[in-house]
This record gives sequence, C-alpha cells and structure tokens, in this order.
Amino acid sequence: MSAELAEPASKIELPAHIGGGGEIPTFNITLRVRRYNPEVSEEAAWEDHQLTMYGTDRVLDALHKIKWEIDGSLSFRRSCAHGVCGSDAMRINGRNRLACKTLLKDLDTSKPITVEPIKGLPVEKDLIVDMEPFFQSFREVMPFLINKGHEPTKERLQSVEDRERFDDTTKCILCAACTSSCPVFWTDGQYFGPAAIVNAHRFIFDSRDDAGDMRLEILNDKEGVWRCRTTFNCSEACPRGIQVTQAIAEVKQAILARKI
Amino acid sequence: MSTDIQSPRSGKIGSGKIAPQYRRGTGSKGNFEMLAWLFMRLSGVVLVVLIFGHLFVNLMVGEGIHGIDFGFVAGKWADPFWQFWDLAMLWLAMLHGTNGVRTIINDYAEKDATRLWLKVVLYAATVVIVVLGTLVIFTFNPCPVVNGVQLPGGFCPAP
Amino acid sequence: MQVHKYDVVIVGAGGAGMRAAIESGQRARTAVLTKLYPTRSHTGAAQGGMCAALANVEEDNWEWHTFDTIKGGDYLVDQDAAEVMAKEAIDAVLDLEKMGLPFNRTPEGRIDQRRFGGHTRDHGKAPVRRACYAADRTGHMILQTLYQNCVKHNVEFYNEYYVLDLLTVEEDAVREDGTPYKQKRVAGVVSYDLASGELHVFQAKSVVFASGGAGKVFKTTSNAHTLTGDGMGIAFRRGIPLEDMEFFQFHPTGLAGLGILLSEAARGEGAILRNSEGERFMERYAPTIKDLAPRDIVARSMANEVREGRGCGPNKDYVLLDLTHLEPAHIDAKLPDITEFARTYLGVEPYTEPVPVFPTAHYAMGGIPTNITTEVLQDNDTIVPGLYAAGEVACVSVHGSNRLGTNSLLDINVFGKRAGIAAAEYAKTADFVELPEDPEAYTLDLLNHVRTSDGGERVAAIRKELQDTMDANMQVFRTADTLNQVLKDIAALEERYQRISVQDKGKRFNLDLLEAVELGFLLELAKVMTVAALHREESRGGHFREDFPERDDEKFMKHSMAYKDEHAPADGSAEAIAGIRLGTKPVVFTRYEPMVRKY
Amino acid sequence: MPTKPAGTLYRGREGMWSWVGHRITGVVIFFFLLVHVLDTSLVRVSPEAYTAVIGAYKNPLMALGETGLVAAIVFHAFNGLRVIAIDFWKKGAKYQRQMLWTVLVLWLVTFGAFAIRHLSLALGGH
Ligand SMILES: Cc1cc2nc3c(=O)[nH]c(=O)nc-3n(C[C@H](O)[C@H](O)[C@H](O)COP(=O)(O)OP(=O)(O)OC[C@H]3O[C@@H](n4cnc5c(N)ncnc54)[C@H](O)[C@@H]3O)c2cc1C
Ligand code: HEM
Ligand code: SF4
Ligand code: F3S
Ligand code: FES
Repeated sequence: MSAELAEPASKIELPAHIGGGGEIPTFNITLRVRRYNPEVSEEAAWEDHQLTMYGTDRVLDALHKIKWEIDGSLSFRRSCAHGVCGSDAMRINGRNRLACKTLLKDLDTSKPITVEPIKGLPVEKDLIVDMEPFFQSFREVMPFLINKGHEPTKERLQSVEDRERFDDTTKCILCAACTSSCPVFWTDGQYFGPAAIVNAHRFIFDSRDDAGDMRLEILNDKEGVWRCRTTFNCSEACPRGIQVTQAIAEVKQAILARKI
Repeated sequence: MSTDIQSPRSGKIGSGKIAPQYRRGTGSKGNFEMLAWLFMRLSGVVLVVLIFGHLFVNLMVGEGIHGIDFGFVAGKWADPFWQFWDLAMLWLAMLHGTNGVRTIINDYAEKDATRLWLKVVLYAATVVIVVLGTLVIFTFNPCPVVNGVQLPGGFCPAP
Repeated sequence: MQVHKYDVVIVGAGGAGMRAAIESGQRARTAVLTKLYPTRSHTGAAQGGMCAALANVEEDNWEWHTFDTIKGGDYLVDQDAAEVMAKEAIDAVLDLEKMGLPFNRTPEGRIDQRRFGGHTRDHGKAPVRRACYAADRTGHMILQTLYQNCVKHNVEFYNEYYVLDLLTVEEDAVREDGTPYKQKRVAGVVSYDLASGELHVFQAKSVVFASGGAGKVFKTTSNAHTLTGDGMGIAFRRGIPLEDMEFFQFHPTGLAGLGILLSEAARGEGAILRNSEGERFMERYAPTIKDLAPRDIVARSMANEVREGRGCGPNKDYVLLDLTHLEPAHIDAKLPDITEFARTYLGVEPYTEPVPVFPTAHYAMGGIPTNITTEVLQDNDTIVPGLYAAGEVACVSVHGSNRLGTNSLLDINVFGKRAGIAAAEYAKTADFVELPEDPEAYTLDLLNHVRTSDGGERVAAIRKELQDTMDANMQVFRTADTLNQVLKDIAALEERYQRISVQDKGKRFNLDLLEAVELGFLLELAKVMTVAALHREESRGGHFREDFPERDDEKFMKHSMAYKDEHAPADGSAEAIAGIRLGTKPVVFTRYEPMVRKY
Repeated sequence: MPTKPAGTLYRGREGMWSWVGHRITGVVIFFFLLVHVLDTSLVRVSPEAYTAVIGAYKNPLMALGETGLVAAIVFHAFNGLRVIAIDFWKKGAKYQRQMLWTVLVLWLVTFGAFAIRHLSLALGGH
C-alpha cells in the first residue's frame, strides 16, 4: 500500500488558463460510410455525408448525427460511448478503432473520413458484423478459472507480482478489433485469432489456475498460435493498449518450453 | 403457427444462414505445426550463414558473376567442404521454402480441393528438386570426358 | 412467431443477470435474454470497487457497513435488506475471487481494499478501507468473470434479443383478511430478435428481471446509450408498481460536458475538488470527511459552487478534480483508465492539470419493488409468484434515497445470486402458467404502430428535448415549479411521440425501430420520476427540493410507490397525476433510528 | 455471400508491411531456387549446356534481375532474423519497429555494396 498522503492545501493559486479557455471550435467533415443492407441490395456502397461537428466529438457522434438527423436506417452497435464495452469496433480511415474513442479532431478532416465494418467477419448490415465466430474462438480456449485444489474458506492468496504477471491481458473487452485486423484471420477465418489467445494468456499465467496445460494444448493446434506471423496489426488496433503480440509470443514460448 | 425451438441462436439469422462454418476440428494431434514453426526459425538462422557465404563467394569474390562457369562450379565441388555446404543449403532452403509456401497455400487457397492440389504440386516439385540437386552434388564428376576429350580444369588429375 | 420453453428466463446479462444465471443454470433449464452481447452490459463500466467488510487491511465489520448504507441512504433504506447485503457481501466478494476475479492484492497476497465515499469505521468515526477493487476496472473484471463462468457452465444466451413485454395473467384471489384481489402470475416474456426482426415468445415458470438502469432520461449521464429503463417500463405497463423513482443519483465527478465518469476511487485515492478560486470547498460542506462525503452531498456542493459563481471555464459551469499532488506512479497503478479518459476526451493531463468535472446522472435508486428474496411485489405486501428482479432495475431497497459508492456492484452480486437461486427453486415445484391467447399481440401492435406511424416527428429530437428538460429541471436542485415544467414538457413530448416516424422499415437490425420503442419507456419513466419527485415535499438523499430543503420524517419516512392507472384523474392532485397513481410503503426498521445525516 | 465486401485496403503499419515484404520475397526466392537448382543441374548434363545457360545470367538484363533477387534475399534474411528476435527475445515485440528500421538500414548497406560491385562487374566490364 502507498504511504499515507499529506493533506493537500486548502487553497492554491490556479494558473489563469486552467479549465480551458475560449469556445470549442466547430468544423466540417465528410464522413464516408460503407453501407450494406441485404434487404435492399446485395451490393455494398459508399455514402458521403457532410457534417458540422464540435471539438470534442468522436466518430460515434458523427454516426449518431447521421442516424438521428439524416438517415435513421444507418445501423451500428454501440453502448457505453467511452471505450469500455467493446461494441463499436469498426474500420476508421482503414484501421480498426472504437468509434467512441476516436476524436474527429485527431483525424485528417481535410479528406473524407472512411468508416467501414471490421474485416473477416460476415457483415450483417452496414457496420454490424456477425460476432459469433469470434466468440466461438473465445469460448474454445476455456476462458475461465479452473482450479483443482480444495476451495479455501477465504480468498486464494496471490502475490502482487503474480497478480501483475497477467494484468495486461485482463483488460480485454472482446471488441474484436485485434482479431479482425489480423491478415491471417482474414484469409479463412479459421485462425483462433489474437483475442482468443489474449484471453487464454490471461488464465495460463494466472498463478491460481491449474489448466494452463490444457489451454496450451488447444493453442498448439494447426489454427493456433503458430499461425501468427507477428504482423502487429492486433497490438496497434487494441483500444485497451494490450501488448497482444507480446502475449502471443509468451504463449508460444510456454508451449515450446512445455514440449521441449 | 408456433414452433418449439430448443437451443439458442448460434450465428444464424432467420433462415438465411451467413455464418462461416467453423471447420476447426477437435484439435489436430501432435506437434507438427510447432515443429514446422521452430524449423523455420532454426533453418533461417543457419541459412543466413550459408546463403550469405554462397553469395559472397560466387558473386563478390574475384570476378563476380563473370567468374562463374563450369570450371568454377567444378572447382568448388571438388572440395568436400563446398559439397557439404551446398548440400546443406539445398536441403534447408528447400525445406524452409516449401514449408513457407505450404503456409501460404493454407492461407489463401479457399477450397479444400485447390488446397490439396497445390500442395501435391508443391511437394512433388520439392522432391524432384531436392533429389535432383542431391544427385548432382554427389555424382558430380568434375573432370568429365566428353567425346573423349578431357575438359579443362586445373584441379583435374592428369589423365 | 416462435415459442420457447424454459424453467427460468433471465432478462438482462449484466452483473445481476449473469450472477443469477450462474446459480439458476446449475439448478434448472435457464435462458438469458439480453439486448446486448453480455460483455457489453454497463456493469463493465463500473470502476471503483465493491464493498465488503473483509477487514483485510483495517478493522471493519459488516454491521458498520450496514449502518453506513442506511445512513448513506438517508434512512429510507429497508434495514433488513441492508443487513442481508452487508452480511453476504463478504461471501459475494470471495465467490468472485474463487471464480477467478483478479482483485488487486495486499503485500500478504490478500484482496486489497480502499476508501470510498460514505464508508466509515465505527458509525462515522473516520473513513475505512472497505472497497475491494481491481485497479479502476472493477466492474469490467466482474462482468468478464461472470461471463467467463457462464461460459464454463454452458449458460444459454439469446444475444440481441430485446424483451418488450412481460406476460402475466390475473387470477381472483382472497387475502387472509377476506378481501378479494387480483393475483398476478407470470407466464413468460415476449422478445424481439434484433437480427431477424422476428418475435419470440419465451414461456417460463420463473422470470428474473435484471435489465439495469434508466440513465438515458437525462442528458448528462454516465450511463450507456442502451440504459433506457426497459425493464422498469415493461413491468410498469403490466401493472407492477415502481418504488422510489424520484431518487436518482448524480455522481459528482463526470467529465464536464460529457458525463463520462471519473470514479469516486479518484477521491478515495486522495484527489480533491477545487473551485475557480483554487479552494478545496468540500472543507466547508463536510468538515469531517470532506471530499469523501456521500455523492448527493458532494454533487450538491459542486452545483452550489457553480451557482454562486465559483465555477471554472469559459462558462463557469464546472469545478475541478485535482490529482496533481499525487504521485504519477500511484495514479498509474490505481487509476489508469480514468486518467486515460481525461486525456482522450478532454485532452487534459491529470498528472499536471486538474480535470474539469460536473455532476452526471448515474444511478436509479428506485425500480421494481422486491423483498429480500428478490420476489417482485405487485403491491405493498403481495408478491407475484415466479417474478423476480435484481440489480439496478430493482428496488429492494438497500440504497434508500442515496446509494453509497461500491454498493451497487455488491447489490447485483448479492441479490443476483439470491434471484438465481430463488427463481430456480421456484421453478422446480411450480407449473407453467398457460400463455395468454395471442401472447405477442400487444408487442406486435406496439411495433406496428411505431413502424407505420408517419407523422414526421423524429425520435432523436424528442429524446433530446426530454433529456434537456430533465437536466434543467430534475437534476440536483428541484422545486415544484421546475417539476411542473417537466411534466408539461413531457405531456407535449408524449403527444409528439404519437406522431413519430422511423425511417428504417426493414426487419434486419432495425435499431431505428428500437430506439423509438426505448423512447417510449424513457418518456414513461421520466414522468414517473417527476411525479414522485413532485409529491415528495422534502429533501432527502438524492432528492433535493429547494422549496422544502429539510428532511421531513413525519410525512415522508416512507417509500413511494407509483402505479400505472389510466383512470387516475389528471387534475394535478398529488396522488394522481396523468395516469399515475401514487401510494406509499413503510420503511423497514430493525435497529437504527433515524438521525440527522451529517459528515 | 457477402462475407467480405471489398472495402479499402487495411492501413496496417510497419509490422504488416514488413510481413507482406517477407512473404513476397520468400516466394520469389523459392521460385528462383527451383530454377537455380535446375540450371545448376545442367553441370551434370554437359558443361556446354551449363556454361551456355550461365551465360544468360551474365546478360545485363539478367544482372538487374539478379540484383533484385539479392535484394529480396537480403531483406528476407535480415527481416527473418528480426522475426526470430521478436519470437525469442523478451523485448523483441517492444522494439520490433526499431528493429525493422535497423533491418532496412542493414539491407540498404549490404545491398548497396553488392549492387555497386555486381552491377559494375555485370554491366561495366568485359
Ligand atoms: C460509469 C459507472 C461506474 C460505476 N461504478 C460503480 C462502482 O464503482 N461501484 C459500484 O458498486 N457501482 C458502480 N456503478 C453502478 C453499477 O455498475 C450498476 O448499477 C450495475 O452494474 C448495474 O448492473 P445490472 O446488472 O443491474 O445492469 P447492467 O449491467 O446495466 O445490465 C443490464 C442488462 O440488461 C440487458 N437489457 C436491458 N434492457 C433489456 C431488454 N429490454 N431486453 C433484454 N435485455 C435487456 C442489457 O443487455 C444488459 O445485459 C457504476 C455505474 C456506472 C454507469
Ligand atoms: C536467408 C536466410 C533466411 C532466413 C533468416 C529466413 C527466415 C524466415 C523466417 C523466420 C520465416 C518465418 C516467418 C514467419 O513465420 O512469419 C521465413 C518464412 C519464409 N521463408 Fe525464409 N528465411 C531465409 C531464407 C529463405 C529462403 C532461401 C527461402 C526460399 C526458398 C525462404 C522462403 C520463405 C518462405 C516462402 C517463407 C514463408 C513466408 C510466410 O509465411 O509469410 N526463406 N523465413
Ligand atoms: S485484445 Fe484488445 S483488441 Fe483484442 S478484443 Fe481484447 S480489447 Fe479488443
Ligand atoms: S495481427 Fe495477427 S499475425 Fe499475429 S501479431 Fe497479431 S495475431
Ligand atoms: S460504445 Fe462501448 S466501446 Fe464504444
């Protein structure tokens, strides 16, 4: 635990600029959205919208603006609107991002901003894809604690270091930004994909878990970790900043260490 | 009007099923993919030495490519060291490359049949090349007598 | 239409729903219906922690926790429920740990605990470390861990199935004292499969509502777009009362202008609030525990600072959360996500600059009334057999008029578990109730009306106006005038709602249609909240009436119960406003007498 | 079945493009190797045939091709070592980008040295 903190001052001088000065500027953007509705046409098509947006607006706000003010049929998933639920992974300017975490002002607004569904999963409508294959892979790695010992009456003990060992991969929100950015996954959709490996990693390196060997065996599959070609798209796409490729490397090494 | 359904939806929408089929079996047995992966790295490291040495000797030393002719090759292979070098290079590079191309086929060939045929062709080519190459290196006679004429080559014993 | 049959149907796959499913799934045939993929539920957004008197780092016991909960709720808490929760809290945390939840640890390897607003040692003597946490992602870890265990136990999920109706039948029955009444019984639910646009009827012996909150009635809110109070709305339309709906919690530290939450854990770790003069103003409002006072007090203090002209920024409409005196390493270890929010969304670096914050609508204390076994009440003392509710959608009531931080994650685990067990046990002995004729007729009508209505009004516009008026008039300060204004506005909006048109006419993923349906719930709930607020002429916990600034135990030490009643006169008389009939329900006392609430 | 409606190209970064490069160079080398073993086998058939074919390699146009081949091999080799480092070195993933720049610099140096000598020999002399 941290040491007790000294009481902060009752009153301090605030620098004049604190709290942000001035009005937040507005700006114009063109949002180019990939539309697809099989009830209307089998073809997907680009659609442009000119919008006026504010300083702190995110791509999600722009999509909402279209849906709420221009065309209600535009469909996309979203819920929390601040990057913790994993609903709205999509391809923004060619890269997988969460729409609710991508500020418009951080993008090049002089060109159209392209928004399209994530790759490699079947598109169901506009930006909505079928997530079932993704969750299928997740379920296959046995993503839950398996402990063969006796249930203790109190909590199981775990040292701070042991807890730290798998901290990074506990952050996953199952948004699929990683898996759908992986060139290997795009090819045939059979590869387990980084998200499943991340969630296996979370348990393999949890000192309380006893089923690491089984998970390593699962990932030693021909569609398992060995298909990873270290392209790092996953690490760059992950909105939670998880070092995905690193986690995959650690799993590979664990399998090797076990077999050799 | 009403039908009883027992299990929840799994990747199908109404009637039009659009989920990709998960053909991933119950998990392939054995460690083939792991060994292949490991082999790629190990052979890679060795190949760096072999290939760079090969290129250096063949293309950089002396007259470079202009120096290469029958005599040059014959000269090299008269020495068991280079024989072994080239043999190792041949095998490792071919296996490494074949396995690499195998992964690529697995990645991009969509249909099982296509996949199979491409791999048959690949393996056949590999076998032919490896066997041929090996034979050439081992049965090579640096001092052939063509039409009763001894070919030049300083390293050949006097007839 | 398709009909499914299950012993237990759980509506909602947030913390409460999945905790119930884990229990129920092992005892009876269970289906979980959720409008979102389970891991998208808003439980995942919870940050700070989950309280339990584990006493891992400091002396503590569950009775102190009970007291804090009751006092925090300004004595409107049902004390039997608070006792249950505080006592079972310890097992609830240990259960989660055993399921694999990666709590932060003490150097001895035990679950670490930290301070949180309103949680004190020995009846208010000093703040105590009671909140178990996993960095500032406690809710995320709970949601993931519960989902993982649902996978482990093969729970059957129906993802993206919107429940739109509760199927009940009414039977004639007689009370013990001989008076006849209508006994409700539950037959199942009707849901809409978002992907295909088909209706599915689920016949069930037990139904558990765990559909979460209704924060979207407000504009500035920490709640997800999808928290539209569907569960409360559905129950209300089917004649189930709603309890204590006037009490809505405003969390002090939402990112200014956005509402995204910065957990109270920030203050628990030492952050403080300052006004435009750089003053730590909470020293004036709550001299003992200052910035760690309960949320209603802090939120009101902040709003007051702004009202009195000590707000910051170009419009002087927010105050500052100051973390600059904390070690960056400490911030990174304990509050990584929320500092990230400040950077991403406001471009403020919390190491060196204070963060603009303002109260944000956060939590519905009220909801579907239940007893401590989570059975839903159809009036003050009659349960609806087979119908259960847990989590934010329910009102047990452990939060009274103001919820303490970390008590909700606890609530969903303790009462979620109870609901799962109770529902499954009930289903073991009960029979299916016959489905009503044309079970889907009502829902079909509802959808058809929305789909075909062509008056040109836009759903988003109506929703925005509703949220604007709620933010302006139903927020931390309320008066009869502002509340009447809200009612007037809602009446006008409801009228416009009859003339909406949705543009998407398709079947597949028609979210346009659903937003319209959700707006119907929002309007209905906003009205219930406001009517109840108007009726409660006192100030208590999260409900502050400027025209009645004192707590009035004499008249109002009781829960409010709102019933939908088309026949209630719309003359504005307090008991019956515009189709809503109000009643009261006594508060359960066990051992704590009401005192003045001071910190 | 519109499983993959063509959208834009994925804008991957260094990691993805280096992999694309690695894959392409790998295949190129592989096919060259097939041919190279075949032509070398001609030494078994007859020295004339071999010398004739090798003569073709000395053609300036082929020289350019060979230069390209060497470029491919050198990139594939260095990047291969980078991939191995990512796999086995603890900090490999962290420094993958820096390592890629190192690979490119080494590649430039090695290939530059080779190209100058080879092209001057192939095009300039004899
Ligand atoms: C930002 C934030 C931070 C918080 N931090 C804390 C904290 O630190 N400590 C604490 O104790 N509490 C905290 N809370 C409060 C707490 O997180 C919530 O009250 C609690 O998680 C609610 O859980 P739930 O299971 O009731 O509902 P939710 O998690 O909201 O789940 C609702 C479920 O119902 C489903 N659903 C809704 N409507 C329908 C429908 N019509 N048909 C089918 N399914 C439906 C949804 O899909 C979802 O699965 C916080 C809340 C927020 C917003
Ligand atoms: C010079 C030394 C070499 C090194 C260090 C090396 C290294 C590697 C490594 C580490 C891989 C695995 C890449 C991955 O898994 O992502 C690989 C793949 C490959 N190599 Fe090599 N290699 C070398 C030479 C060769 C040669 C001579 C050939 C051709 C015969 C070749 C063809 C391939 C192919 C086709 C692949 C597959 C590419 C892919 O799957 O993307 N390599 N190489
Ligand atoms: S690892 Fe990152 S990108 Fe992948 S699913 Fe989890 S949070 Fe999303
Ligand atoms: S993008 Fe794919 S190839 Fe490996 S490093 Fe990531 S899983
Ligand atoms: S809406 Fe939840 S992650 Fe974007």
